[in-house]
Amino acid sequence: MRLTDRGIYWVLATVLAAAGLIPEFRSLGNLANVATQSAALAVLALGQTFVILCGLIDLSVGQLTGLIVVLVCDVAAGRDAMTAPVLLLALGLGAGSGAITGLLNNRLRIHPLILTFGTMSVLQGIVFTYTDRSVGRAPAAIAWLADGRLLGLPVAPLLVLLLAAGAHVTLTRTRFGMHVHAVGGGRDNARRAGIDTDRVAATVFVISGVSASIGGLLVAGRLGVGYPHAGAGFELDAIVAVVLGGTSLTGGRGSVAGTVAAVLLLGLTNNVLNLLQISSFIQMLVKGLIVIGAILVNQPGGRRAFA
Amino acid sequence: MAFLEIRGLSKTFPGATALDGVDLSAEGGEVHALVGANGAGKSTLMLVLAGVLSPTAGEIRLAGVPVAFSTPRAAMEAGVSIVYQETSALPEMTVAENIFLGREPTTRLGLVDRRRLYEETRRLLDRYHLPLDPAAQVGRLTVAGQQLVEIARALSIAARVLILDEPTAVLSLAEQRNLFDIIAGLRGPRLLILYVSHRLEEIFTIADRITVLRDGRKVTTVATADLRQADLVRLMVGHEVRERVPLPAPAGAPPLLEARLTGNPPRLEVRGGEILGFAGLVGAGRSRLGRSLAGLDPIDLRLDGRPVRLRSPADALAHGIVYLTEDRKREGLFDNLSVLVNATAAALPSLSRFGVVRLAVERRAGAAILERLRLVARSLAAPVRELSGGNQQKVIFGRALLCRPRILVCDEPTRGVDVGAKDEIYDLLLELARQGVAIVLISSELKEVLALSHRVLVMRDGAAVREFTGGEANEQDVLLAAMGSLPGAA
Amino acid sequence: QGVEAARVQETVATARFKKAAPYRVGVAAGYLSNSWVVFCLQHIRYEAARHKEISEVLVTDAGFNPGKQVADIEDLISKNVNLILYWPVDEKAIQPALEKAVVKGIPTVNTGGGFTYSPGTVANAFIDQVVLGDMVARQLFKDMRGKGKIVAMLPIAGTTAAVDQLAALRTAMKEFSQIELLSAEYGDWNRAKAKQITENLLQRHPRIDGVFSPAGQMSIGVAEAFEEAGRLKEVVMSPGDEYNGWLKWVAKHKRGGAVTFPTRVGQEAVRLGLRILNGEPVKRGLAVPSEYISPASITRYVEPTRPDDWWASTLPEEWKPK
Amino acid sequence: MSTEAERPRVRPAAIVSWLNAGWVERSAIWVVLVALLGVAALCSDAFLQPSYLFNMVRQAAPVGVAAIGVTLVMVMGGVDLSVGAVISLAAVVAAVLMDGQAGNIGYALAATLTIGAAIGFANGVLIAWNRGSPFILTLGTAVAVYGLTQIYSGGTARGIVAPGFREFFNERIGGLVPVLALLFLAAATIAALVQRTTRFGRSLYLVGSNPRAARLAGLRAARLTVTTYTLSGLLAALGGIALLARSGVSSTFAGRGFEFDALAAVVLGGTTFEGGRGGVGGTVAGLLVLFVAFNLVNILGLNYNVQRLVAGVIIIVASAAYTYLTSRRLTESRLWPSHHTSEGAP
Ligand SMILES: Nc1ncnc2c1ncn2[C@@H]1O[C@H](COP(=O)(O)OP(=O)(O)OP(=O)(O)O)[C@@H](O)[C@H]1O
Ligand SMILES: Nc1ncnc2c1ncn2[C@@H]1O[C@H](COP(=O)(O)OP(=O)(O)OP(=O)(O)O)[C@@H](O)[C@H]1O
Ligand SMILES: [Mg+2]
Ligand SMILES: [Mg+2]
Repeated sequence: MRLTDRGIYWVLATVLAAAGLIPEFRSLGNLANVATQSAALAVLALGQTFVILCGLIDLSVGQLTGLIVVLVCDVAAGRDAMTAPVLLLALGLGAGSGAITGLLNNRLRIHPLILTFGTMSVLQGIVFTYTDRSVGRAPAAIAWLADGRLLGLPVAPLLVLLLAAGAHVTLTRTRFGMHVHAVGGGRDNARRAGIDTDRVAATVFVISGVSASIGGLLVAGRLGVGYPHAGAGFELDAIVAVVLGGTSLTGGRGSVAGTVAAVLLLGLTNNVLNLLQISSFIQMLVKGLIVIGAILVNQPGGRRAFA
Repeated sequence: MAFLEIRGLSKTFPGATALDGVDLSAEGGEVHALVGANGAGKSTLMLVLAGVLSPTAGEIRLAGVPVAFSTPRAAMEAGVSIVYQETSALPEMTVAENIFLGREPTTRLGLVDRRRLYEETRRLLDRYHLPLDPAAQVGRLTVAGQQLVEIARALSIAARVLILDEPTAVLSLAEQRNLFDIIAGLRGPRLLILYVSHRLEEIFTIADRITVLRDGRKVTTVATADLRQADLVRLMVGHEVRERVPLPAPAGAPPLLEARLTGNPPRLEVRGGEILGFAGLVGAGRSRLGRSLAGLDPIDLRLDGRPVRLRSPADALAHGIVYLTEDRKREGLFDNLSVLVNATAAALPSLSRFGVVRLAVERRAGAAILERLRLVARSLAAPVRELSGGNQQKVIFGRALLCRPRILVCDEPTRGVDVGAKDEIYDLLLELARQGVAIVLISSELKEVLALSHRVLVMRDGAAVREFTGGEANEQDVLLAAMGSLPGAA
Repeated sequence: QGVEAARVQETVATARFKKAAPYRVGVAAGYLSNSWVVFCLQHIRYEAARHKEISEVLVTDAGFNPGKQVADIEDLISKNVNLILYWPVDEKAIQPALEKAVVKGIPTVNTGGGFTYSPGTVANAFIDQVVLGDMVARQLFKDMRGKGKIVAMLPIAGTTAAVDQLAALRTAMKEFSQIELLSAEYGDWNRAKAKQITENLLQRHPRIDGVFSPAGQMSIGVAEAFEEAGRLKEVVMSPGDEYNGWLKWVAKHKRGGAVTFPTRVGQEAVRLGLRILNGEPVKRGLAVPSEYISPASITRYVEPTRPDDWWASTLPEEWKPK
Repeated sequence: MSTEAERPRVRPAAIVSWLNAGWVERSAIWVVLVALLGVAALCSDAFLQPSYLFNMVRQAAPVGVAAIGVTLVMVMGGVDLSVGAVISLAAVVAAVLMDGQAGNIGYALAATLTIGAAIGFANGVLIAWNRGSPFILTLGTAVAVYGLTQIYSGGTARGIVAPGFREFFNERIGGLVPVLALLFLAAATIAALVQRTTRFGRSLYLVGSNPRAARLAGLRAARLTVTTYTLSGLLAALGGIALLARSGVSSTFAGRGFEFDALAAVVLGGTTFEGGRGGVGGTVAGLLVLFVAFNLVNILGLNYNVQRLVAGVIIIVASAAYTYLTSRRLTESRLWPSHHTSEGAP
């Protein structure tokens, strides 16, 4: 890890320190809020970390999240008995959608940006064909997952920690993780080294799909209803978090910890700007400047677009 | 039945036939060399064997069994391992990770066993005396270092066939020798080594038999013992190569270029019309010196006796200093752009007027220089990545010439170039010198340095250790100086 | 007609929200990047300034993201506001967060274009979109003399506005058997998009007699497309709202008119909130009525020297957006 | 004693390249466009009417003009996601400066273009002297510029378009070709020429293809980066003016999402994130593919939701067809997605 790769932690620490000066910020409840609010984005960003590390990109996760939110709430309709079925439904749908994207990626050989731009549009069409307004209700267990507490600690951040740890171990300690890095670092060379690059790519898209499932469950639990626009824009926020976290958009270099730190940074920024009562227009400017500042400090890669 | 039996193998690319019905048979236990001019089809043949390319037609049998590798992995599993001509290591990963990529040792939990990974790498590197740090990031190694990683990787695969595609082109003497030792040690009845090189001395040293390819067809297979080098050259390029005439040194004109050096001599001086050769082992610092002359690193420099500061290669070019890189893949080629655009990339200012490129002038200039270098390409508009390695080298050499240099710094100018074209490049260098260009020649082919240079400067560990003038340089002394054991050397 | 009268008329017990001044008022905006909302917010600020018991107005902007609006409401609660005014991105989605506020004794007032009946919403200061849609539809049908083929241009699919307006149109059509709805399109409150969609509608349908478009901003785009196709004469434009660009169009063409979507609803919301904080009993819904402005009387509303993206309002000059 | 092997075997004529080096690849996206138009014409005869087709070009003009700049940036190996925000800002600023007075038009347009160029310049400077990811950096610029727009305008799109301004741009020459459409096509043609024949254009490809090699070849990448991003900002501002001309003052977010339409068009047109390939011609075709797709599903009268779905499928199929046409270049057996191998490059 190079020094510049740690930029995000410095930025995060600075913002945290500055935030500490605001009295309301220091309450534990507020901190738990920030962590809970950021959970869904964090999960999506974890999935996107795999995809981007592999040198790919997945724009479809936002709408996939939306689809899952709508389906989970509508199918469950608030009934607790439906918890297990909708969990399976969500995970199955996410994995299935990811598998299809992976398959199309390997077969059609379209740039993943265009491919997932297309699947994003298709998924959006499906969501809105299904419903154009909020439907159903999330079962209590899923609401608990998103908003509840376990032994006094908020559940969603715990889940994120668990998933992040899993993702970290997978990426750094398993053969699959190394292959993800390798394929991202140069797919022709990885293939020459005997790696089945197609399989790695497909798996990575499945992981991204599953992360959309979990993210969708968290959003469903938090909103309580199946809001069809629920996932809009998540894909971009996730990509921003991943890249701010030091993962190179060309693939091959990056880390889970950086992604998590970047998600926290984004969540904190929102929270702090709100607490400071800054007008939302100025907030927008400040957020833009923070993103610019963070990427300048962090510098995850070369001078390329996708770096 | 032969150990490896290839029959009627053909490979066509859109617009080019790289292999055209090649037959080849080789035995276990032999080192079988493959030679031929640039673009003859050697690499293509090796890539087919390694499962990277699928053949258009033909059959391959290994130990009598027909094989058709659809992926490199399949070839690896069948015991075919390869060192590619162009390095294929992953720059973001460490040496150890690269060597065992796809075959990482795991613990019982299914996690990668990092300790074993590094231990095994260490053991492998020690066994073959490869000077690499298992934990180093490959992207930070020199080309030579990367090549050693490739070699280590190929060696770590218990192979039935070991393919080496110009392994020595980027290595310098010590590594070359080490590699030959390794090859000698590996020889055994169950291993076939296929060896591609343009360095004929090497081939005569290690190969048992030689197959000559020309234009994608096999010319012949002969036993090394039955052949003289000159015959081989004739077989390859269809004519004989002249001996170089040593040059008269230019009379005591003032130096065109001076630079401060560490060590002895403390200064580098080159006169117009002079060729200054650099010799040294890998990592001796010759390339770094060349790069600073190109404006990539700061250096104390005088041009025509006046101090100048170069802040960028653009500055250097403006002063007439042209640098030909040794790392053609990473900082030489514009992979996806056409041959012509690659050749004229550095000469655009002189080829354009009011910011508009004069396309016809550009095409004429590019075509002229590339023809002179005997470029083999299906068209000037073909992407340069389609060219064989040697032809790519000719393109970037052509690029340097098109800049009309006053001072030409060539780092490994003939890397991967066939004997015929080498000949041409030597002629061109001599001609430039005759026209008054000052030439700095960095090369790991000692013969080349000795044959062309007026003076030879030997470097070791980043410092100059000795300068030989005129006829005083010979292979033995230069080598000893480079390795630091010649009495009188600093 | 309109939303169920019984619920609107229901009396809210406000004793538990009673509090002594000064008050901090929180505004949880679902979005601010829209000129109607900007005017509505100015009305809120203006009204707040007229009450010295209001010490502060805190505004958050969710930027169309319901998740962020939930977070914003939580932030407002943790800042100890005494009253929350809001307009939702999605009303169902923020109910749990609003309920948290209500449980903590913070009254919540829905402000804008829809009535919400739910434990998280203490009261509503609202414009009835169903009534508005109905008014627009009937005026259109009247101008069309009760028959012909129409297209509908609606805002973002799935929003309350789009859903209620379409429902009102369909209901009204039941009484007009000779009106035929050719197509309902969603122009996202976007003038350029409405224009592009209409360009295609014009290709698809050789004859369009009327356009149902309650949002003036989109009506302009629609009308332009008709005009460029040389088919403006054949069509009857429905009333839009008091969007200044549309008012200018009406003034110029002397047709269409407007059914208002009053921005002063923001002011009413503040007053309503103060009554709750005083413990006065209030109705669950305070409807701010829409009015029809005929093309003839449009000149009293249109402000020709103001931008298109502007609203005819009762705001004093110094409180109008700068 | 000259033998066959000795003769150099370069064929210097460019004609050979036309026959040989993949004109199919180069024009693949146009082939796809024509095919799609054919299908569209079967579905609705609107696609056979010149006036409708030119209307479509006019619709595409605001995004299209900006996409030209994005193409140049991406050929150089960068990317510019701030164009949507610049379009929005430009539309607002131009209208405010016009203030309903025809006499202000010239000054308003000049000032708007200057502001666009200044934002591009800032992007360029930040990217040239840092190694931050342009993707994120320009996204950050976009957010900041939206913030500026909001602060400047207070949330309502202030400003009044001058009389004559919109009329001029929407005037149909010969009763057929709108000035706006013509301007877009002219801008694209000029950009295509610049890219093909100038040193600047050539430098974009060289730096995009291999920045390290370009540096060694004496190119000044930092300067080029600044110039190109500035140009992109300028063209985005021009796109904003085009948008204002097309639809009048509408909102402070009028250009929101345009950056992704532009990006999709550019990538569909064969310019990649890796840089060094593609070009403006492909972008125009890619953009038209997108607009034909959206208009087709719309004109078919499909339900809005189904429109999204079908548009997505069309994008994937068009792109797959395009990749199929160009994939003859693929040499390693069954590699990965080729990420487009077309050689729009010189
Ligand atoms: N991907 C490709 N597309 C088109 N033509 C190709 C491609 N790869 C190789 N060729 C052509 O095939 C021929 C053989 O190339 P190959 O690389 O096998 O030569 P080589 O004998 O290894 O030469 P060198 O000594 O220069 O390495 C060359 O003419 C080359 O231009
Ligand atoms: N194989 C290697 N492994 C690790 N570091 C190396 C290696 N080769 C070179 N270096 C580093 O690069 C520095 C300069 O090497 P440089 O490339 O200038 O030497 P060179 O004499 O040109 O060798 P080469 O023959 O490889 O071009 C050395 O001081 C050394 O630190
Ligand atoms: Mg070769
Ligand atoms: Mg060297």
